[in-house]
Amino acid sequence: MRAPSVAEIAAGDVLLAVEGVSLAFGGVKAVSDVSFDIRKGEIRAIIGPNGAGKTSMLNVINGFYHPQAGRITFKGKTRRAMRPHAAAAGGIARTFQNVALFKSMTTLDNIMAGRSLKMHKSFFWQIFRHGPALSEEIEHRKTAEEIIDFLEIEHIRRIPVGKLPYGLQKRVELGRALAMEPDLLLLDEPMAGMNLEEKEDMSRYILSMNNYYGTTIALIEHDMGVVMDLSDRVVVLDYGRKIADGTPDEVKKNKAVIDAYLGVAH
Amino acid sequence: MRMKALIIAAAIGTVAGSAFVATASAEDTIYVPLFTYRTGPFAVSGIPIANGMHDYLEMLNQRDGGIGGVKLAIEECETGYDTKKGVECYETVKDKKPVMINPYSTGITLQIIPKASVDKIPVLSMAYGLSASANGTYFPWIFNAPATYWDGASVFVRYIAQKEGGVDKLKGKKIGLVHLDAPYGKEPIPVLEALAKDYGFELVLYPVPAAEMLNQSSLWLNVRRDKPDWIYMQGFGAMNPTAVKEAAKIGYPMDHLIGVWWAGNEADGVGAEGKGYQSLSFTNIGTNFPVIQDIMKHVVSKGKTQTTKDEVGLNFYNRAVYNAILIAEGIRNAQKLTGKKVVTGEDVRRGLETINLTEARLKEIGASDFAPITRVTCEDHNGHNDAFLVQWDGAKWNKASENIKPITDKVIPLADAAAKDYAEKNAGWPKRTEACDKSS
Amino acid sequence: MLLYKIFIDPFVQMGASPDLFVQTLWEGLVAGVLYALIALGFVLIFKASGVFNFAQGIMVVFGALTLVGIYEILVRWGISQENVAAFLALGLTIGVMFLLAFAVERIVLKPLVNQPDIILFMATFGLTYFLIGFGEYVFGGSSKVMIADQLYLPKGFIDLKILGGVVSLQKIDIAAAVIASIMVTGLALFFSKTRIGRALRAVADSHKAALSVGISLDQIWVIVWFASGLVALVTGIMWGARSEVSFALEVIALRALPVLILGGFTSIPGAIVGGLIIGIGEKLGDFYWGALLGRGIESWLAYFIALVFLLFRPQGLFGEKIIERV
Amino acid sequence: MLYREAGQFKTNYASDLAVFPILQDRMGIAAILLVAFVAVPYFGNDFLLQAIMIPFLIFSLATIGLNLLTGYTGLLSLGTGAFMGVGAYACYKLETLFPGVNIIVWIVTAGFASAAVGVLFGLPSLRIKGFYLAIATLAAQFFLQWCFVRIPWLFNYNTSGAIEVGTHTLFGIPITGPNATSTTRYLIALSIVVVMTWFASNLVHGRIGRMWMAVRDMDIAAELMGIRLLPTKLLAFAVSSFYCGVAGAMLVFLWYGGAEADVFSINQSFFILFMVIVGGLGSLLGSFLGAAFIFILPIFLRYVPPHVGMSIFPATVEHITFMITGGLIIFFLIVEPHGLARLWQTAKQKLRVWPFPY
Repeated sequence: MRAPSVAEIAAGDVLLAVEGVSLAFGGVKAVSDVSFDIRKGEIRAIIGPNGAGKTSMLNVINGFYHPQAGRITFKGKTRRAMRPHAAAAGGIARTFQNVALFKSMTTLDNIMAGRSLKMHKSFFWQIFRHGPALSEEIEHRKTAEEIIDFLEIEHIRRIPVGKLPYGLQKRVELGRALAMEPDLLLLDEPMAGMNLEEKEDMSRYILSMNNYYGTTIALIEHDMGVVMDLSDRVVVLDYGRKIADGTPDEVKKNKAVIDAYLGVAH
Repeated sequence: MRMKALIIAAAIGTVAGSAFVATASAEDTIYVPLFTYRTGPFAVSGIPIANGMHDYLEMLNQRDGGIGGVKLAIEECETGYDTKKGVECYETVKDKKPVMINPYSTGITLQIIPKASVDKIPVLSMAYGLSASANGTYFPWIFNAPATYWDGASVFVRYIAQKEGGVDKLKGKKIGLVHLDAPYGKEPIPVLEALAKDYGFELVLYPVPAAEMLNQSSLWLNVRRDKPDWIYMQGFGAMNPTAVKEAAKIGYPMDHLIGVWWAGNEADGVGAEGKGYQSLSFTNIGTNFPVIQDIMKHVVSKGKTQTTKDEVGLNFYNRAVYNAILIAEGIRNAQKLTGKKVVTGEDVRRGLETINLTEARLKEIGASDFAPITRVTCEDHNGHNDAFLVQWDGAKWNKASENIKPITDKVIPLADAAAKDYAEKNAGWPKRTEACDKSS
Repeated sequence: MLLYKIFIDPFVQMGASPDLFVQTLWEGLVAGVLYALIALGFVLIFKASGVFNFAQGIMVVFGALTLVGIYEILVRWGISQENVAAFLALGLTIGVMFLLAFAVERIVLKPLVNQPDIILFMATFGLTYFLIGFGEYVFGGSSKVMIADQLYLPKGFIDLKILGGVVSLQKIDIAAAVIASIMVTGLALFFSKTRIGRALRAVADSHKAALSVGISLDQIWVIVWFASGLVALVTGIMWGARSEVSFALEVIALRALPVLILGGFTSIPGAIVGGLIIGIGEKLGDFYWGALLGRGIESWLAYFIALVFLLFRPQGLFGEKIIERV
Repeated sequence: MLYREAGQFKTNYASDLAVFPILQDRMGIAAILLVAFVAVPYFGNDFLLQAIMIPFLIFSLATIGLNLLTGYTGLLSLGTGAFMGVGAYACYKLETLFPGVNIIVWIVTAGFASAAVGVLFGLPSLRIKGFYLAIATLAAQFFLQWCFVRIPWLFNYNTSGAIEVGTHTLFGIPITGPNATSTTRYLIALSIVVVMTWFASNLVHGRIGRMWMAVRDMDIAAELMGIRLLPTKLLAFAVSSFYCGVAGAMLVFLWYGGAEADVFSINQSFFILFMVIVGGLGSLLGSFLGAAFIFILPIFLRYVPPHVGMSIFPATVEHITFMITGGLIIFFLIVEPHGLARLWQTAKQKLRVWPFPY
């Protein structure tokens, strides 16, 4: 499968749409009246200065926060708010700004944990670890090993991820999200704190995922170069409001965006 | 650092591991283990008890060279009043051929009762343990002389009947039972319920959860509201002084609060506040008895014990001395019955079954007017003896009543029924096969 | 009928004998003050070092035991003036509590710094074990009578003839309430007005911030452990005077845990208010509703009050609302 | 040089998935099982079996139970003693209501009663976390203990208020009660513990174990990955309580032979928690090591002084035992906060590369 072209995306199916979403904590407004959509097969970037409400937006999409207003339509189904389990079961996977791995578990176990939703053999078989439970385990282990191969992390398979350097942790986290075989992958600053070489690796993985698995990706990133290279469309948030939406080139030229980034008073 | 720790741990393990090679006890002694609790939350009761038992037996060793010329090997095993450690103690002493076990905890006694007949070791739970085990037909290996908790409760009822001017005066009275909310504390309930039905008094229960022993204020507010005419207290350890203090606080007439014999520690009187509080007893207080004088002379003043001089003669100390007299008497009888010097647990079971502490016999051992006349038979392992009251005068206990008989025509049938019930509920409870000896 | 017993009868009783109701309230209040004191010891340490100090209960026993033990030794050495001996013993006990705080910081906390909470929690279990053995070894296992008279603590009671009956207030309880409030005020002033106190609050927020105030973490820990040792000592004296000084007191300290749930682990006012709610709640509950359940419900009532409360406010009475972030 | 894994290659996933992939480890386990099933009962005396091995096995099982909850799922519980009690009383009731069924069946079935109660008291875990949850479990502890004393139906209205174990047989051999030899009871306990440890090992190495650990390490991430928190936590409560319940039933039926409610007090809960933490959170091996350390060490300490010829007063020994146990808990936490199991791992790692330092 190949990633669709810009034209194809523009004409393509909407995978997820948020409409008029507002979210506040106490009196603090994190997101106000934001609408945008994510189309099947695209790489969608969400950018904006610190505190713009980007992460909150992702949290709304996968149901961790419940917005006070707005609607979310995912795979044709419209909801007031997503629920974490429904989001995960529907195929939304996610990585986190400050790596949220299961630190004391090994790389392999982290990735296998990502397949929990796809494993169904009952408790009864689990306690024996034979028959169906074992063959299920082996089957999913194969998938996990494919992901490990893809991300080139064979050497750290058995190491508790808490002991890994940051860059590798980010990669394992990506692997864990990938293990869910998501339809929509949310990446929260996948390249934060990485050096150039690591960033290039990560960009390569993201593009390959999009190309070979056809995964739709929404990512938050501060590195503008990366964003402009990778993404098909960009939405820009500032102080919880949407200030621009379009292709990288369109956004780059947008006055409001330039102001927001340069800190010009409104 | 880590390796060092491993090495240290390994070293400790090796030293300790070698400790498991059993040390055989010498053949020419009689091994008497004493389960004691000088530690833990109940140590306040446990220390004088441990001292009293130890000192009398030690006195026999010092004065007479043991019993029948055989030295007693006295060994304490610390239970901390904890059933777990009690079971461990039992297993530790079992292989050393003890002539009897004194568990000194109702919880531990309950664990050991079924084992006694299998391991052929008699159990002497002096005035504690399972009331039903007074029945020698069902429990040939268990002894709980001189009285059961049921006897105690019935003595209490008889005493208040005296004070009120007759049994018929109890009708319509309200009688409270303040008890530890545990099997020990609940022991007197069945007999008091039966007596309440017969005599027409109302029984009100005031349970004290074990964790709330020091926190009884709402319970005593209940007492203040209910205004029971008399209160019987089946308490233990820190529960008693707290209860006495709270009773004083609500202005309850102290001489109407009467504790079981284990609620008669000196600490339970709590100084001046507890003045008037009474407790049951069957042994006398003070040092003015030949047997206590002998202990002073041969043991305490020679420093062969942990006991200090002013601890001798206290209520629990003297009661423990009586306990030790029963131990010695059992061994002595066993020697007489078998003609052997070094007796076994099986012999001592027979010895205990023929205990007959008459007035004359008590005089011989210097315990006249100190300990109750006690007679154990094959059928009756208890004696259902008299008890009397001691009263706290603000500093010490004083004898406060004549001997009072328990209401045996109520207690004994109840005990027999309970024994039968116990045997039936425990599938495969062995029938008595042990022969019966004539008492000497 | 049952509904009547649950919803009507207790209130009828309250109205019928208001003196008993007031008395029950008072008993609850006094118990609550003492619970609050124990909880305060927990809070001090938790606030400053994040350690859930399970040894707080045994510190109560240990403090009281040390006081009486030292007093007995002093008397044996021939200090005939009982009051002198008692206050000398009090001074020495405070010294012992300081040494204990110092030793705990050096031997237990320092090597375990930055370990997960549960490890530190466990270490205080070790401390509990050690103090039980040590206390019994040095002072013997038998219970002791608190030297209340020698410390000039009042005894006897005041009978208030009000509400058509008698409400009896023990002077020692009044003293406990007064001393407890003095201590709480003192601690509050200490934390808000002094430099060390401010540093301590800074530690609660961030360890680095405390360093910038110029006070080392070690010192702070010694100070809070010492402070909660003092609180423990006072609690031990008060409760010891009400019943007796023995290791059975340790169990009472567990009652501070539901208080902590109610008040939050880091809030001093929370500990006080929580203590009073638990104290009064359980006394009223046991007195008016206990008979319905066969009595003795005091052992778990407090935990249930706290549990129910927690379901509605998981962060405690005074805790801040937790916003989870990822 | 003996402990080498070089040359052991796995050719399929099944063998790589084995719990003990290294040959020497498998041999070690086989040797331990051989010693436990053959040598210990053959050479051990009553004291070793009755006072050390049987309780050690029972406490190990309870420790595994609590470890599944606290170590693997990260939910701190102080109600272990009460959950053990539920198992014990359930077993007692089942045994007296249906005396015809073999007692081993009831010992295991009693776990289900405990599991049900565990789930009930696990419900608050959705909203309550950390130490708050620990204190909430104290409510279970005190409430259940109160029930054991206050509901006479539970102890069949025995006047003693305690539960007593009669004689039960398996193939005509007594396995409970006073007539059962300690060897028989030991072998029964050992069999149950071995099987249940194997089950536990299977669970924690599979999907369910990963879900538990995921919830423990980062519950938010787990939730966003589609792991439902409440069912996962409740499952942990259920399985954990099941293990504790079986351990409690074994405690009464295979060790004590009778019990009063006090046996299942808060101290029992703390005791098991010590074992979990000293042994190592999230380690089955650690559960055994912790149980050995906390239960057997004081017994060792008590028997050392008389053995080396010191005559110390038993009460003093007890005091010193307390101090040493407390001191060692702190010492081990400082040396290795992850427990004895990690210490063992470290030693094994050293052995693997021996004689070279790395």
